Amino acid sequence: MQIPPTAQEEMPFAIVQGEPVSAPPTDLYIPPDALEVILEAFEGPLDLLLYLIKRQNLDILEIPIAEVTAQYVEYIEMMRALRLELAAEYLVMAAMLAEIKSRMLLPRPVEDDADEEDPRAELIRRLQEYEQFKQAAEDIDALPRLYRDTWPVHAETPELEQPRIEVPVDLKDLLTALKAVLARADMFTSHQIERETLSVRERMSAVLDTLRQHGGFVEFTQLFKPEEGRLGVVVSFLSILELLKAHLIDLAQAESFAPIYVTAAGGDAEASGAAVGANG
Amino acid sequence: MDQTRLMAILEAAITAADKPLSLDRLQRLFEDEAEPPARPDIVAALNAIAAACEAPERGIELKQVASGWRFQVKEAVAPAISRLWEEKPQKYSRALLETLALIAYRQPITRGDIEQVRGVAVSSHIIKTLMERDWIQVVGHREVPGRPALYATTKTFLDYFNLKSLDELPSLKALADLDAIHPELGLEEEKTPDRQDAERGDTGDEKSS
Amino acid sequence: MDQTRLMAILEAAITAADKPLSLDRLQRLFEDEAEPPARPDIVAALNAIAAACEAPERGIELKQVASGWRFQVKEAVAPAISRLWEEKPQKYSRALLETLALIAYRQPITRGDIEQVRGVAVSSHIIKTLMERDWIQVVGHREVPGRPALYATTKTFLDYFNLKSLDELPSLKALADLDAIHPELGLEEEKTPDRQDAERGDTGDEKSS
Repeated sequence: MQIPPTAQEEMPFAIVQGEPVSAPPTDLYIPPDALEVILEAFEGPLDLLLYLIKRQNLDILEIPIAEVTAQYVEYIEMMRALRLELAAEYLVMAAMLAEIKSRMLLPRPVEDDADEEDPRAELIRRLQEYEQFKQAAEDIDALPRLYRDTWPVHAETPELEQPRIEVPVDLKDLLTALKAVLARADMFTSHQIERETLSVRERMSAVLDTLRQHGGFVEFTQLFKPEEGRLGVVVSFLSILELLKAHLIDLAQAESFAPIYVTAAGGDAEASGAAVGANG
Repeated sequence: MDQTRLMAILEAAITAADKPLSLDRLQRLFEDEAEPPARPDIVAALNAIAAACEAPERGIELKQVASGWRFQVKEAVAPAISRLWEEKPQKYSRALLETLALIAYRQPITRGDIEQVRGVAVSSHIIKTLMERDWIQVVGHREVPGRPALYATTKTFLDYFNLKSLDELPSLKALADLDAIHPELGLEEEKTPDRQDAERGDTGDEKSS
Repeated sequence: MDQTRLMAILEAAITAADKPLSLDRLQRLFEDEAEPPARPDIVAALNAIAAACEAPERGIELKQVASGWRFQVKEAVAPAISRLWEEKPQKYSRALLETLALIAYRQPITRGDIEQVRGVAVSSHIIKTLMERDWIQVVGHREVPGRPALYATTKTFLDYFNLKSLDELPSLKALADLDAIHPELGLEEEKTPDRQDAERGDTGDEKSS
């Protein structure tokens, strides 16, 4: 598509068979090929009108309505003769021009002068406004633009340890969550939880953790810390019993009075179980 | 923190980020510092970096656009490196550019308003393209029958066209004063440029200091 | 072409490209020049750029990697800008908190146990998050088909919640009384999300102080 002239006639507005056409012949004979090119280049009736006016080096403010109308209509007629797709707006503009022309011919009563607008006024206003934005579009197109006139730049970052996102959690949130989930499930009743003191649960985890750290194999007595006192020992013992009951650990003893070993249940303890030689 | 290190961190952050970084965002980089730099320190460091880029052996410049600061290729060097990319930069049709211009200068604006000025229908394709590029957005609806969408430009649009704010758009060509030349025309209607100025005054809130 | 302009073009090309640029590729940038720079000139210019980046106020460096030259953030500055990619802490989902609560109160517990109580599947993401946070750990496996992991809370968990031991976790009875004691806390489950939103809003910004 050819870009129509931006300001005056200097630029060719069409290339016809390789020849630049800088202005249509004044007799309005335009080769059909050229006309098609021209029409494709117009953005609408205002654009075409603007072109017709500029072509004659005229100011928008001094539109010779009769002449411009005649030219405009000729273009339209040719377009129709060539059966070019013609937007309805072009016909509306033709009608508007014809109306302005007829109003211009009517004598204006002197006393009404103040109220009666020049019939061209509305057209001039629209042409000016259109011209303004036609120019603005060109200005925007001329702005330095990304990926045409400039590019954003980028540098790589060495592998970084991503800082862990520490989401704050309040203990109340935790309780609320627990309350909610318990409300949905009656698997846990509160008396059960209260009977199972948390310290036993905690110690169960601790025993399993100790086992894990020792390769799933630890001597029974190592799980007790005398410095914790009687209560501590009881809690540890209860937790070991609980774990046994849940089949989470096994106890092993090679012979009577030999040391008792605690092993993680199943696979983890296979090697250690073999070392002990027997399974209790 | 001394300016030397501040400059190094800012340069690294802005080049490593994949979007322009706002001053707020930059300031947040230093939240955990014992002595975080004050905003004016950051601005001073940015200016120092920008000044250093002006040296002729530098090929990039530090630029403030609508959504923040970014490094970009200097225009003087752009032609020399454009062959890095196989594809030619996209050309936009006049219809698209005129539609975009009307939205940029007259926002918020309906499709009907645009059609009135351009004198032709605005194709849905153009609006779709502009939306997909994230250059325009719907900011509301005019409360008239049909509730047509009101379009406005986005920060992405400003970023893309190297602008800090709508203020930086080229000024509209002044309309000839019809009354002065042809008083008999009686064109007392309000003048477009004034209205533009007033409207754009609202949006141009990100002036650089 | 003088070295000054050569440096500018090289800097622009390497920063604007999305991949490292090889010397061949860089040389091809100058194919159309009347006097294209020789390969040693390009290498010299690259070295000059690399040397300029060594200044302490620069945050990026020119680096030669296998496939060519690229700019990258200096190691010394990288930790300072790592926050760029840090997402704002999202609040934990109710599913995560419920999972954590069940692990705390019923440890050691398998994922299946948790799912049975909660009535829905526990996503791997939740377990992963809790493990990464070092609040839970695997303390063993239950000897049933599949050998599911047994989860328990950690010391880190106790520390975070200011507990000396799990004993100090409020009993479920206290939990039941929570509403009675603090009705204003609005601990009814329906209201939970709102409350968390409000709290998170505050905590998210507290870091800066």
